[in-house]
Order: sequence, then structure tokens, then C-alpha cells
Amino acid sequence: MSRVVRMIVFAVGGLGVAVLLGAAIARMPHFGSGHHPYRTLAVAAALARRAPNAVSSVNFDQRGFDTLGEEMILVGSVLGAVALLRPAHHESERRVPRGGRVLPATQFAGYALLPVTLALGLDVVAHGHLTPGGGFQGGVILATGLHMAYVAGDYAALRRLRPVHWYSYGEALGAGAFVLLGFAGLAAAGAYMANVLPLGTFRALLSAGTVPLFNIATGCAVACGIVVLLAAFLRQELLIGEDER
Amino acid sequence: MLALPIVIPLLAAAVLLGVGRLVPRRAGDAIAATAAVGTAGFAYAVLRGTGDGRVVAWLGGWRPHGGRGVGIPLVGDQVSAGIVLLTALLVLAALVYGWRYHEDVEAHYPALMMLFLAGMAGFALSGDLFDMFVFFELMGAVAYALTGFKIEDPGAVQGGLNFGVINSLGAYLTLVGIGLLYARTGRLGLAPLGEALRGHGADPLVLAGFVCVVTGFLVKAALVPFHFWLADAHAVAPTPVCVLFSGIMVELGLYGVLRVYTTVFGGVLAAGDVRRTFLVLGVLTAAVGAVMCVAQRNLKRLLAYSTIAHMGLFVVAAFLLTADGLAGAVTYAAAHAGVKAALFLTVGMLLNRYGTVDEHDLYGRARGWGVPLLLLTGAAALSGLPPFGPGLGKALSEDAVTAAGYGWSPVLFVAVSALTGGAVLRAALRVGFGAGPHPSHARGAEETGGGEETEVPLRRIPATMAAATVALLAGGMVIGVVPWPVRAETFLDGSGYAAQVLHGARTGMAAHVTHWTATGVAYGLASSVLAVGVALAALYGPVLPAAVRRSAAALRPAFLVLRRAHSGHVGDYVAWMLLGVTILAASLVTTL
Amino acid sequence: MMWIIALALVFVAVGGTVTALTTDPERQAVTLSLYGLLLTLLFFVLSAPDVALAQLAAGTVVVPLIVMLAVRKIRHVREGAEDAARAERERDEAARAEREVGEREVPR
Amino acid sequence: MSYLAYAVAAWLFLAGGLGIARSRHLVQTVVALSVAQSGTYVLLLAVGFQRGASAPIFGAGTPLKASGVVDPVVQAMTLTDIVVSATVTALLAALAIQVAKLHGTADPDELRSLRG
Repeated sequence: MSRVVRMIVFAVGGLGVAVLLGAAIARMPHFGSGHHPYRTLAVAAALARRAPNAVSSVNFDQRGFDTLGEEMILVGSVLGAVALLRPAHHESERRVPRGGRVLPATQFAGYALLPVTLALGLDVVAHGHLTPGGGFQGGVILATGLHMAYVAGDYAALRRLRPVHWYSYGEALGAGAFVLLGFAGLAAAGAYMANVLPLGTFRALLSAGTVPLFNIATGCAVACGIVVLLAAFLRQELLIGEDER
Repeated sequence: MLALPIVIPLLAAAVLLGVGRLVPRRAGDAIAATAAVGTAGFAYAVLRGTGDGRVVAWLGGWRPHGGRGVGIPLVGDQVSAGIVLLTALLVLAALVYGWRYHEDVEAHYPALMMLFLAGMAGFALSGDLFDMFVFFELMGAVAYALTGFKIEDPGAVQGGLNFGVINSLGAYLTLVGIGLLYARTGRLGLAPLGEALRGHGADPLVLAGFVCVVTGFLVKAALVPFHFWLADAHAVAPTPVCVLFSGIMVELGLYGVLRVYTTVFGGVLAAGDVRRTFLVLGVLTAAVGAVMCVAQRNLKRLLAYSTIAHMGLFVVAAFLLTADGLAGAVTYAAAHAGVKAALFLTVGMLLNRYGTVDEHDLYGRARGWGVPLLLLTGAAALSGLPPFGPGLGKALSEDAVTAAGYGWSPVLFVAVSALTGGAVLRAALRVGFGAGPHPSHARGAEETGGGEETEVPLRRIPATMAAATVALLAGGMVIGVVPWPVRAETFLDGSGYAAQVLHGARTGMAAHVTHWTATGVAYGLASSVLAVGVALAALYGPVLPAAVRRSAAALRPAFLVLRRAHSGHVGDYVAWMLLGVTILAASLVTTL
Repeated sequence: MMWIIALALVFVAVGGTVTALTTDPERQAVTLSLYGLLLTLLFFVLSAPDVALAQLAAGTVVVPLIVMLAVRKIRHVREGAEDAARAERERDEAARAEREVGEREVPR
Repeated sequence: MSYLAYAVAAWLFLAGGLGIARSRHLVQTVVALSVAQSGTYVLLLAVGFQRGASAPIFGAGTPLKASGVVDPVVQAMTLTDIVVSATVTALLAALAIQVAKLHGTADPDELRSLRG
């Protein structure tokens, strides 16, 4: 279709969808109303499992299977992106480029922030069942922290910090641990992902049953997965080029 | 127990990710194949356990109390457990076929296949709308990567991207629908949603919820006008992946629509209106698919359009929303999976042996017995010849549609079977026997040829490839010969589903045993004879009477417009999708 | 409190529109990152700190970084393709020039 | 105000679709897709919001009462959605890179390998 025809078809379709959604929105409960039946049940269940962060309880306990699927989407996408960005036959890797000119202040900030972000990431993972955050958020922060070395302008240092193989093992370990923790529930309580640990005291680090363990497994898989993902893109951008023909 | 067919492949994927770099490639393939066998075994156990009803398992042990709960149920009935079994077997066949495939060093490919299997199994078994969305996305994300896996083929990466964009956008519309329904009811489970909506009457919000939720699934099911991505993706994906796409993934989209309609919307949106809407969509899909199928010379694209045409037939039969119709559609789809998968694998052998899937380039080159015989058998089965399974499914569907008062049904089913079977037959005769004059390359220069990246160059066909192909074809045959009880009524019984999931009340219903009828056999023979006619007309076109040729020429402009619409442009596909949503909503306004 | 939410919603609507309709690929990463920040603010005022944190980490840092790397790679690829095309043109022209010289020389 | 949040969500979805339809660069297509998805985040969180309620995290001092917090379920769903968005965007960006490499262009109007 030409651009004009496409825009006409889009305009008709978009208008129809807008009318449909508009008509539906007019029948929605008012924004900010107090009618939330699932909320009432989910919060009660979270408190019964002694998990102060109800979102974590939903994510890793009540609806943990969604999160299993979500982690596997991450694993699959990372795997897919790495497979797609592999060097083709007529491509080869260039040598690691020397770190270009980077302002000393930027360099310092990059190195100084590296330990700070790593500590923050670990904290966010470990306290996921108590405070905002959890495996995914902490994992992404950890992976980002590692790339502070790249901000500091030193791709070679980043490569040393980041033997990509080990991170893909870490990703496999995290994902595998998540699946196996679910099996523990099946073996002990007859339901996949059932809680098998004591609940502990409310607001303690070791509480809420298996939620912290699932958090850690997720954090491991996400942190390593994002590192592998970014590595594939960085390698593609910095190192891979066409062979001279 | 119900979770095992989903988590076993996930565990295998994690293991492959961990050890893929350390062990030889054969070991990676063996791990994946073992997991596929294990999944098939557990799926079979679940299938046996369903009996005449369903089995329910609550993940994490979060059982509902008094019909309300926070957990996610897995629900197996004959259809969903059967889908998982079929998927696992197709994955196994794909892995066996690809035993000496891909110079892939880090076991990416088998790991992706395992995630794909888990995604499809999770989608089929889940009894929760949001959980279905998550596994739908898992299935999608892996499928985009698999489509573009041959990164040196320009078509492959573009097909993968088109597929990814349009499917993701559809899935987000599904999520919008989930959000709308959640705003109304505060529930996510299929059964609780159905209970909350039942008896309250339809309003624009419920209608929008239905249209949005099913749009994502319809994109996957490749119904016109949501179908454009399918030929792009099928034509370029690695052959074993095509087996899964055509054999089960597309059909899963239809499964999703049916499951959601019967469990959630059955009590609100009147069956008559839904049936009428989907009958029109189905007939349109069948017609577009059949016409485009005949016009292809890229054999993978030809098979892809034949899948679209057959999807149209499945929709027509299934959306009668009667037990007869659904039983016909289920039989048809299961048998089609085996036959179409075998045809894709056969074309894959041609690709690997001769480096092309262009019918014209392959003219007269695959002499001998193996490949031509497989193509001929596949063509016969596809055209509905008794006693092959597709013929039985077609006969059951025809009978059901006719019995529901649509007397035109045999015309549609016979025509589509004849056209798609005839197209494959034409290709078989050209490729295997050099029939007809040598096709010229001048005509239809605009269409996609077969210049595809060879997957693995072969001197001869390995036994594993042939074995996988023959096994699939035999499977398609068995379905047509062995009488089989289809528990269609259990599937359609939305209130029984809710009663069992929420209150543990087990219900069972009578089965519909498949059988041949005299009219079914007659129509099957008729469509096969017509398929031969179609193939001969295509091969020896110039000898046809002048009147026929003139009328064919008169239709050509319309056909060119249709072909031009299949532009390979993702922006076009998005525009068509939104138009499709509008049409769907407009035609269902009568339910309000 | 509600007016802050309304304001954040309007910002998000504008930011999303700008991001979706930005045609210059070089600016894509920046607008996407800013849009991620606006979404983070919205989630925060909607009492969703978990989601805000996830959006901050993923939507304003990782995804824009990937987008930036993709845009740069594609620019290099296109420059490479254009260079190759130019080189080919120049080679052709040089060859034609040589041929013409040769043709002029032959009759002698 | 009652419908503003929902309207913004619907608008973002359509704006993303428009971005894809008029895109001149495949990376822009991918980014527009993620804008369309961000509409679903806004919709879900808006559905779960309650005026005056606090975040569903019971720190010291928060009364342990369900009616005082916003819906944690939609937040969990949105989290999943964000992960899906980030990873699918990365995957599609990888595909876009390969398309540009093989076709020498990233303009969807100039890609001609899949016709008919």
C-alpha cells in the first residue's frame, strides 16, 4: 500500500478502536474508587504469609507462576537476541578499541558509582519482600552498575569484569533454581510452587516463606541475563564488522 | 502433576543454557529430545486422567474458599491436554528431523524450542486470563527469535520483525482487554470472570473486553485481516520451526478464542451473534488463503497460505459452538497438524538438497521415489481423500455446518480442499515428474521467489529426516482410521467448567465418536478429483477452453489487488489490524 | 494530590506522543529515556513504588541504552552500505574512463 | 478527572500504533511499539488506584488493613508487563539490526523481500 492508503486505513481503524475504547471507558468504575475485590483477598493472603510487601507476595507466591513465565520470557528473549546477534559468516571481530577520550570527572564518577550501585542492587533484591523492589528491580540495578565501568570509558575493563560465559551460567543457575524451588513445593506440599519454609516473624529478613528465595533466584537470573544481553549489543556495536572483501 | 508438562521443558531450557557451551551438540539435542518425550508422557497421563471431564490443580496450593481465591488454576480437559501432547510430539519430530541441523554451537536452538514448548503448554493449560497472556508472550517472544534464526537470510530477519511487531501489538490489546475486564469484575481467573459477568447483560465495556482480548489471539490464529504476518514468518523460519507454527501455534490462537468465549463470555454475549461474526471471518479467511495458496511458487509460502485457508475452515466449524462442529474442527486440526507438518518437512528436504524452494527452479529435479511420493501423499491427504484424517475432519465439519442450517457448507469445504490440495499436487507433479511445460519465469515477477538460505546442504536425505516426516504423515492417517471419542461437549460447557474449578464439582459429558459417513466419503472423493483438476489446469492451462481462460483473465485485476495487499510492510499490517478490530466490534454491536 | 496525578498523566500523554512520533532515530534513545522518567513519576504518585523502581531501572536506563546501541549500529551499517555503493560507482567510472581511453587508443 | 487516566492509556496505545504505521526507521517502529505497551501500564495502575490509599507495602506504622492500600495485583501485573516490554524491545532491536545489515536500509518503505 502507498503511504496515503495506509494512513487512510489506519485512520478508519484507529477511529473505530478509539470509539470502542471510549465507549468502554465511559462504563468503567470512576478513577480512584474503593471497589477492589482482588485487592482485599490478596492483601489478606500476603499478611497471612507475613509478607509486608504485598506486591512481592502476589508476584512470588500467590501468582508466582506468572513470574515464572515472565522470567522465562526474559531468558528466551536474551537467548534469542544473543543468537540473532551472533557474528555471521562474513563478519569478524575487530580488536578491542582503546578507551577514547573521557573526561576525568566522568571516569571518576563511573568507578565511584560502581560499588554503590552494586550494593544498592543487592539490597533491593534481598529486601524485596519487605520494601519496594525485588529480584527484577535489583537485578537490573546490579547489571546496570556493572556497566558503570563502560561509562568510565574503559571497554577493556568492562570485558575483564564481565566474562560473558560466567554470566550466562549465572542466568541458567537463577532460572533453574526458580524452577527447582517450584518442584520443592510439589514434592513437599503436592502443589507446584507451594510454600515449604516457615513463615518467620513479620518484617524480619528471613520471613514470608519461600518469597525471598524466589527473589534471589530471580535477581540472579535477571542481573546475569541483562549483562549477557547488553554484552551482545555492545559487542555488535563495538567489535563486529564486515570482513574486507 | 498438571504443572509438569510446562515446567519440565523449562527446566530443560535452563539446563541447556547452563551446559550448552560445555557439551557436544548431540548431547544438547538429546537433552531436549528427552524433555520432549517426558513432556509427552506426562501430557498423556494428564489426558488419561481427564476421563470424560477435567482435572484441576491450584498452583502454590492456593485453593479458593467459597468460590473466591487468589491463586492460578491449571485446568486439563481432553482438548487442552491433547494440545499439549500434540505439541510435545511435534517438538520431538522437529528435533529428530533437525538432528543434523544448524551449526549452532551453544545449544541456543534446542533451548529456544524447549521454551516454545513450555509457552504453548502453559497457554493451553492455564485457567487464568493474565497467566494465559504471560505464556502467550513467552510463546511469541521465542517464536520471533526462531523465525529470524537464519540471520544471513534477508527475508528471515524481516519476517521475524514483522511477526514480532504485529503479534506484540495484538498481545497488548489482549492486555488492554484484561484490564477492562479486571476494572469491571476485579477477577482474573476464567471461571471467576465468567461467574462475575454471567447474567449481567452485555454493555460496551464487556464487548470491548471481548474484542480486545480475542484480537491478540486472532492475530496468532491468522484470521483475515489479521493474517498478513503468517506467510512472511512461515516462508522464512527454519523448517522444523514451521512444523510447530503451522501444526499447533496458529491453532492455539483459535483455541484461546474458544476457551475465553466459552468460559468467560458464554453467559453474556449471545452465541448467535458471535457465531455469525466468526462464520463470516472464517469464510473470508478460507477464501483468501485458498486463492493466495494457488498463486504461490515459493513452496513454503504456498503451504503457509494453505494453513490460513484451513484455519478458515476450522473457524467455520468450531464457531457453530455445537458439539458436532467442535468435534469436527478438533479432528480436522489434529489431522491437519500431522499432514501439514510432514509437508513442511518434505519441502525442507528439497531446500536442503537443491538449495531452493521455488517450484519453477525445482522443475523436474527431484526425480526418484522418496520426496515426490511424500508430496503426493500429502497433497491427497490435504485435499480430503478418505481415509486420511483431514478428510474425516472435513466430513465431520461439513455435516455439522450443514446440519446447523448452512447448506452451502460442502461447496466451501470442497472448494478450499480442492484448491489447496491441488496446489500441492501441482507442485508435486512439477517437482517430482517434470509435468507440464517448463514454467517460465517472466510471469509474476513481483512475488517472493525461493532464494532462501540453505539450512544444511545435503547430498542425500538422512534417515532421521525421512523417519520424522513419515511418522507425522502416518499420524495424520491414523486419526482418519481409528474411531476417536472427542469430548467437545465438556469443552463447550462453561458453567460446568466454573463449577469444577471453583467448587470442585466434577461433571462429565458424553463423547462424540468420530466416524465416516457415506456423504463424507463422497465429498472427500469429489474434492480430491477436483484437486487433480486444479493441478492439471495449472500445469496445462493453455489447453483449457477459451471461455474458461477468458473468465480467469477477467478475475486477474481483483487478484492483483489482493496480492498487492500482502505487502510485507509492518505499518500496513498494523493499519489492517486496527481495521479488523473495528469490523469485529461493529459486527458484534448487535449483542448489546 | 489528585491534581499532581492529573499533571503527571498529561505529561505522560505528551511524552508518549512525542516519543512515538519522533522521526529522527538519533534522538530516539533520549526521548525514550525521558519518557521512562515521566512514567516513573506517574507510577510513584499512583502509589506504586515497586513498579516505579522497575520502570526507572529498565525503562530509563537499560532499554534506551539498547535502543542507542541499535541506532548507532544501524547508522554504521548504512554508512558502510553507502560507502560500498560509492566505491563501486567510482570503480565503475574509473573502469569506463579506462575503457574510453583504450578505445581511443585502439584505432591508432 | 474520572476518565482522564483511562483516556491517556487508550491514547498511548493508539499513538504507538500511529508511530508504527508512519515509521521511517525500524528502531522507531520498535520504540513506538513500546509506547503502545506503556498504555497498558497506565491502564492497569489506574484500574487499581484508590484515592487516598497508600502503597501496598506495610512498613512500620501502616495499619494492617486491606482497604487502606491500592491494589497490589495490578502492580504485580504491571511489573510483569515491564519485564516483557524491556526484553521484547531488546529482541526486536536485535532483529532490526540484522534487517538493516542485510538490506542496507532500516526504512520499512524500502524493504522489498517479502511480497505476495
